Amino acid sequence: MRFKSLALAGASLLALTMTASAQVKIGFITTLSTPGGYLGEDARDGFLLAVNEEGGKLGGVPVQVLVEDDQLKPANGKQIAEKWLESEKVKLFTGVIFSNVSIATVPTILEAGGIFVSPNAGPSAFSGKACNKNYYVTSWQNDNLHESAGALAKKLGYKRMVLLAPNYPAGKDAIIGFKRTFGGEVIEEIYTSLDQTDFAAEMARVRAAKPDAVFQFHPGGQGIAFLKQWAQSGLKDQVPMVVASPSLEQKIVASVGDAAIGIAGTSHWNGDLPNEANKAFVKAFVAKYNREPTVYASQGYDAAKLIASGLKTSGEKLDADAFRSGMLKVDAKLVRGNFKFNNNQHPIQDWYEIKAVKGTDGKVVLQSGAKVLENHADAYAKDCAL
Amino acid sequence: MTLVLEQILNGLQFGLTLFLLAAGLTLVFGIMGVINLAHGSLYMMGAYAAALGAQWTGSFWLALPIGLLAAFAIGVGVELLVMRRLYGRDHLAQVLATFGLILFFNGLLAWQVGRAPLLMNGPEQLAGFIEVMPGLPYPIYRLAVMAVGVLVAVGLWYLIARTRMGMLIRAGSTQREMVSALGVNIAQLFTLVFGLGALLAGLAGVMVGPIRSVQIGMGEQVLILTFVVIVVGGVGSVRGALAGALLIGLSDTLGRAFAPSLLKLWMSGALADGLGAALSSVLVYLVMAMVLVVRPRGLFPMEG
Amino acid sequence: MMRQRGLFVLLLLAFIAVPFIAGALGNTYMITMATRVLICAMVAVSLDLLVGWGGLVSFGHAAFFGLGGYVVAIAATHATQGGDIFGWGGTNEALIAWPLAMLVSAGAALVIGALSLRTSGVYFIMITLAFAQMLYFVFVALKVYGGDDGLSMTSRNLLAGARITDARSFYWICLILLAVVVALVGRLLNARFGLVLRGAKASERRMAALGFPVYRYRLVAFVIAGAIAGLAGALWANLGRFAAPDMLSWLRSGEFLVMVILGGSASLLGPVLGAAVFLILETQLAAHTEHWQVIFGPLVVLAALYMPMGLWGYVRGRSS
Amino acid sequence: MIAALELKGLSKSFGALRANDDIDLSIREHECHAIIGPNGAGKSTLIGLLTGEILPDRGQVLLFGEDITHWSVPRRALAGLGRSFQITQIVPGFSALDNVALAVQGRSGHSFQFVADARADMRLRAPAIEALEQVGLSARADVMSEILSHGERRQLELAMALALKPRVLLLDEPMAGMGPQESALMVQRLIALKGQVTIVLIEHDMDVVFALADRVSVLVAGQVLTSGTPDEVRADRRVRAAYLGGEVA
Repeated sequence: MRFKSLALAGASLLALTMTASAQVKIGFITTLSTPGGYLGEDARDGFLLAVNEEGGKLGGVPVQVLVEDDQLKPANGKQIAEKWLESEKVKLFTGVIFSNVSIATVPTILEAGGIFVSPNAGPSAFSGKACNKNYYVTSWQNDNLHESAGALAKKLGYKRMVLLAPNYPAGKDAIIGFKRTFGGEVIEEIYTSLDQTDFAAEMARVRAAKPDAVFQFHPGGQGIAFLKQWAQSGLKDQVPMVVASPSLEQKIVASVGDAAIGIAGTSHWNGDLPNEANKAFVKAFVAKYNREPTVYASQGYDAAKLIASGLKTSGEKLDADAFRSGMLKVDAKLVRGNFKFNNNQHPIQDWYEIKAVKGTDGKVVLQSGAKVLENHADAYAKDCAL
Repeated sequence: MTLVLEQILNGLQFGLTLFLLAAGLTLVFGIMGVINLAHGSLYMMGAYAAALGAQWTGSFWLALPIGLLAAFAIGVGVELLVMRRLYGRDHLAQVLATFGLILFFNGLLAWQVGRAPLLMNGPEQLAGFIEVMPGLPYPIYRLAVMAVGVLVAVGLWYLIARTRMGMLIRAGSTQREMVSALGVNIAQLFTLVFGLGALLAGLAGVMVGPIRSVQIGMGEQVLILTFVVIVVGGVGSVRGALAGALLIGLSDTLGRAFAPSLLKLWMSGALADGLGAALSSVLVYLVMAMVLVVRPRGLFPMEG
Repeated sequence: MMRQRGLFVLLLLAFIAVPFIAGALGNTYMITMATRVLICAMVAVSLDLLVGWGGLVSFGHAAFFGLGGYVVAIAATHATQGGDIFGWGGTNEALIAWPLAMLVSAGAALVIGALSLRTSGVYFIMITLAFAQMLYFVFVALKVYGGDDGLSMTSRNLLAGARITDARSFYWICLILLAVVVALVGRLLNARFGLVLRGAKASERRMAALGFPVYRYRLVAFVIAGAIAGLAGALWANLGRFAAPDMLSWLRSGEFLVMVILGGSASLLGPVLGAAVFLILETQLAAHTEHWQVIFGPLVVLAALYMPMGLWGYVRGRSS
Repeated sequence: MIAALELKGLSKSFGALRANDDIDLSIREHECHAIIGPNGAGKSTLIGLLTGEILPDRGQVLLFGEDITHWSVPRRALAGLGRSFQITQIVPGFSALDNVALAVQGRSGHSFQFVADARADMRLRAPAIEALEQVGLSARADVMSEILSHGERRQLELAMALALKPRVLLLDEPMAGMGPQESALMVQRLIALKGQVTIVLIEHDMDVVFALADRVSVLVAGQVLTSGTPDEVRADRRVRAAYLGGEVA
């Protein structure tokens, strides 16, 4: 008990001495442990790269970025937010990767008068009626990922499809999102369980259903296992597959190798997008971290650039309205190119076709193709009163 | 009909993969009486070592011994540093210590190797299919995994029933004093057995590397299902682990394969898909509960 | 016994001091943190009833904690946003929702306990773990109540119609409930029931030979512990105004076990101490390095190897 | 007269081993009936079958004429079947008195009482003190049970069995690990019990057996070789051959 009070008193004393500086503090709550840790790691590194390039500033304002691991536990995200709001007087938050952490954490921040800029999660809970003028999503509304995949499947002319996703809300949302733009016939919806590592049974079902193509949404490790087993089962050469960005991103491709070749994906960003900002970003990222950036790194970087746009107008004071006017102006060159905020402060942007190809060095890399959707917004914006 | 056979084959294959993991865990419990939550971590370390080895050497066949050796070495290290202080202790201390090990190994890999999943390909020679019966092609690699599972089962049976070491192992679990009076170094024997358990975990990790994701936390994902397997089979019994693994593997796979279509006989398609998924995800736990009601100590309880 | 009581009072005074210290420092986060400690301490005390006093190593205690949290969150959701569950429109009143949370958790503990207690030792550990994991996946998949995303409450429960808005009043409520739980568990352990439970830990055969149907006593203990964990879950959901499947995850169960053992099992107040040290250590480490697990893991191992009596063993050892 | 304890055709096998094979035995009320036999004769299995820790493959156990073959251990205990353990089974952390009070509590039926301090309950304490006096341990009533000497623990073991006020008392090697002096004292105490309670005594020490037993049954290879008075058994040539010759000589 005595230890406890001492530790707490110590922590708060530390906090008091640190609040004396004139920087804007940015609270970067992200997932660094658990299997999802690499998403947070890349988002953080992308974000810090942008801060670094400006010499510790964003939009000309000196910033200090506090980073902490939420362990993919909603309560931890909320706890870190409370701690920083209170003892570090942080007003501007970002970094959260997963929707569940976001849903628990964001209300705490907004109620305390803080600002939240999401570099990844865009849950529908906050994109419609519950939108907020201090809540920005710079990546995508969750459904966009799957809508773009549905649009791609339609564009490729598939008529009868089997859809697979884990049996939890994000999986079901994926299937709903896909169907919204696909328009063809869904022969079967197969739900896998969230702890599943072997998909042989589902693949046999797909084989038996004889679809034109399949759409599957399995993020992270499950997606990797799915792609490996898909290639191994021989279905890869028989049934085309369409996926959204979380199931075909740089790390997944790197860890499945040849099994990814031939799969059709979509994304709002890729390393080979020809704009100048992107070329510079990829080069700088590789130079600094000695690895290729992922889509999460690009999102972290873009989030930083957008925050810079807000800080340019708000300055060190960080007045929420001034910040908002700067944010909505989008006075920044984003690596994904075309971007503006919708009325619900979620993106309106382009989605590209993506595919994995054998690079010149024998490694499998992602290559972007034609636009699948242009100036695509989300379906919830109409419910937002902003 | 082919579909049913294929799904049964899938179930057997999944069951044998589970067996690879369960065998080491149940062996260690049966002989030393310790519950090792970090068994999944040894599986992960084996897979990581093999994946890194494959990147380095460019060959699955070289990566295989690297993974096994690493798992064995880590197992021996863990036994010498931690486990041997836990033999006389209650399960509580064992649970706590091995829980700490899980955190450590996950943290260590994130820190030293990185958080992103690793690439690991199967051997070229085992790519492709064999037509196991007309109209049913099956991936060679999966058949190889099954073969390894069968080999491990036979090998363990031989080791325990027919060799001097097996005799010592059997005696070690019941009559420690007598065996040590015979001049056998029990401490060394236990280190070796724990290493063997770790090696089996590592083998499981290496074998599934090419068909699953080699990533942090991969051990915990399978740990609980492994527990279900050995609880159903009878903790400590290798035979039980095999029976439990096949039962769980088959019921899980067949549930996922056929529950939705069976339900469609009574209800609408979308509802059946949803309910079927929900049902098949809890099916293995229901099987476990049913086995426990009938046989609280599993299908093949350990004697004594 | 006297010493135990003296330490109880000391600990209580320390907890009473927290809001005043926090007030003096102008730091309300400290109160939230301390509330978290109180709630986890409550779970740890209930778990210790099984683990330390009953010799039943349950690795699925988080299931009851999570269930309690969900009961409150689901009831509040229906009360504020309409809809019903099993024909019931929900409530935002703590005096109804919290006992209900205890009741539901107790019911789940009755079913899980009835099956798990047919076994013992390592079987029991694995089976409680497996059942908890099953419930975890049920909530992850439960789309109506948010599934993986969790379920938010628009506000805290009303206590007899009154709002509990500020951190301080909620802290007092948690403190009072924890004190009541500790006192009741303390009484229970020295009542006839508790003596049977403790006797069965030492020798199940002896207790059976004395005419005690041990299974029944253990099941009742399991249900009581489940109910207390349910209450703690209800408080946790109120603290964060949020319930999520991670409340039921096996990692949580593991953390609760660590709290019990770190503090000292079979010591009544040890788990309270364990919860405090665990949470502070974890948050401090995580705040200072992203690789906190590499430090925290070995610390847990060392505690398991070299502190069989837990921290409480040292505290009591020094004061005697 | 109804036998206090009657076994009819009781059999139990473990795999191929017939641990108890068709055992018939009748134990009269208030007698002290010793069961002897060489190691591996099936005495432990028989104790298990009597107490209910092991269920038989065939046969019946009757307690005062009532069929208790399928009763659980606690139910048998409440019906009046008390026992002591070969390896002391006491609760550490509890005083000697606490341990015995627990036995009194067991006798009193259900213990689902959650609040009142059981240690302040004279309904439990008084009979417990009585039982401690009976075995000569009352001076050590407040000592923690794990601190007691081995002999004292054996006394405590007996006190716990007695506190249950059993009609039939199963004593599983009550002298195990005792020195000659302690052993003699224990014999004195058991003699004092004779006539008040039916005693089934499993014992290795032949001096003890012949000092205490009214009748003796000899168990060899899972079967009852013979039953009779100590003198009859002593005189039985088969017993000498199978057992006494080997062990006591």
